[in-house]
Amino acid sequence: MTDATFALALRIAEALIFASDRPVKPERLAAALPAGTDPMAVLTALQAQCAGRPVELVEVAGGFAFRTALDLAPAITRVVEVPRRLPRVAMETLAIIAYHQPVTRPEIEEIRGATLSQSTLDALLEMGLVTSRGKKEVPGRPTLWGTTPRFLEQFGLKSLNELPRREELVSADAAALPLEQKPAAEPELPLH
Amino acid sequence: MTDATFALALRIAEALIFASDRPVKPERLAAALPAGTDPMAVLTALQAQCAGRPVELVEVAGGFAFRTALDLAPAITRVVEVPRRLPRVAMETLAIIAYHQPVTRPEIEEIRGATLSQSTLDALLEMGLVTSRGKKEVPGRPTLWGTTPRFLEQFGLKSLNELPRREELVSADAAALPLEQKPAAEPELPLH
Amino acid sequence: MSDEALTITLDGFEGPLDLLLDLARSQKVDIRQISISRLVDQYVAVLEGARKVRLELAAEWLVMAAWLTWLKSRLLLPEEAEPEEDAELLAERLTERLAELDRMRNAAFWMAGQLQLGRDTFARGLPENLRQEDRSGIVADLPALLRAYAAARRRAIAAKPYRPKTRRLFSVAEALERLRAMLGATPGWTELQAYMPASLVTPLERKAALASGLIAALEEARGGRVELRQEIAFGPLMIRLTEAPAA
Repeated sequence: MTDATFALALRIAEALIFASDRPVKPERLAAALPAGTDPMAVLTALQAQCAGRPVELVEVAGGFAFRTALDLAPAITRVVEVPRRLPRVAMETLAIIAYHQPVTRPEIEEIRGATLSQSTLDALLEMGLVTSRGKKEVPGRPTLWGTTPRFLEQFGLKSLNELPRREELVSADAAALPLEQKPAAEPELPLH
Repeated sequence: MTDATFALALRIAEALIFASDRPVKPERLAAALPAGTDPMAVLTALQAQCAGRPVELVEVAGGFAFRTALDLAPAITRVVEVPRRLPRVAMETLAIIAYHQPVTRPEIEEIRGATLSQSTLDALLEMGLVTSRGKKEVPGRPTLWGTTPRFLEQFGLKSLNELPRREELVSADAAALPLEQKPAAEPELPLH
Repeated sequence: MSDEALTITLDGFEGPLDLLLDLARSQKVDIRQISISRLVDQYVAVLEGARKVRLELAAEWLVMAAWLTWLKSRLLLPEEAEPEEDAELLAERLTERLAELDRMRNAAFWMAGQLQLGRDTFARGLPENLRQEDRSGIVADLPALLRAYAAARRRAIAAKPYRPKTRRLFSVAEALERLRAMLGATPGWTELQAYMPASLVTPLERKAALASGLIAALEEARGGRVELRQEIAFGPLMIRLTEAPAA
């Protein structure tokens, strides 16, 4: 591989990922690159090249995408419309869907111990974070819900495996559910 | 204005234009920039900085936006075949020509029980599915139409003999009457 | 649990399990070890407070109140009077449910703490279309072609109004006219059949024509213009012009 070919590959990779509305998988990139170019080598080089720039290359949802640097968010949000934040109920529902997928609405309700309003599910659907995954073969054939690639993008995850393991989610000592560290009704608090 | 402020303004401009869902006007950019920064000066500098890069800053209707460099378009665009569906009239005409060839336009009209527009015939001709097969020796000497090898290829047929017999498609009693009324000069297809 | 704590936890309450989770947490013990009766007492106290707040929540909680009361009664009953599910098991199951809800809440917190798209970082707002459509091909499969043929034929057939096949019948008047026109040309006896039009092909048409011809011939014979003769039954009917009487 000549330097010129690699330089061209870098240009192509940058343009392709920049233009795409979804993260670009290495296989998709490979199809656009000069024959014989290793897409991962190009991606690594591109990532290094973009480091520190206002728009950086990140690995997310099984592919690579450009994202604005974190320090620029305050300036951007002054001009670009920011989607409204998900209410606590929606976040909990989303967490249950993420961890229990594919999961039916009655199952979500069982875990939360409360009915799930249609508006909550609608909001998640509208944001493209969850989607239907067929029907459960039980009486009534309830719809099964699961998360989307957009979900991974929203939370900057490479894959669902990057979610914390369930054992890590136990509040301190499992037997004695202590409350001191974290009031239950405080959604805004970042964990740990 | 310090160099550091201008550098930050450049960073903000790049990230903002990247993230915006529409071209960014200088006035809109100004709202995100450090107070007192001239947005046009920033945009001009950014445009110069991006020149020759795979992604360029261009001025479009309504403001400034990033666009992938034109020379990279062939590499990053994926050509997707979106085959057209033949309109119903064209499909029916083609089927009649296939089954009754060589056949004149008035005969096609009689078989379909509807007039045939020239544009439909033109479309079939243009797609290379039908062709003329001489003139019928009757007053007016109308053109006889038949299918082409391209037709066989398109429908995955080895020969016209592979078409099901037309009696299998239209029940005999229903078909008998109008088919018998067809002009006696109708040549027999080597179909059966 | 203080009254103050109750007031605070009320804000985030959404349902009975939520409440129970918080009650269990404020006890700082496993539900298996806490006094269910104390839990129920507190629960009822919250319920009474909540009734003043949101009616639909109170309704939901009532279900849990009933469940808790039953659970408590189970725990109070002696062990041998427990034929089906034992309360310990139920309490354990409840504990597991509460623990899972707790885990899911922690997951939600973790997610909220992640760098989020559209809040902390931004994606390309104006993605470009990388698809170039090639519309030169056509969708043309054989079944569609066959369907089109059948549809066109059926439609054409259905569009034609039904007309019963017209029978070419030779009327008596026609037969008479034909007989009168032709008789003069042929001298002597001729078979009546010969005067019938040759265009009649089907046996039915021929028979009908013969009948009309016979009636026409009889009519002419009655007027004395022709003579008829038949040698044997069902034999050929012969006809000739009456020889003009010498005047």
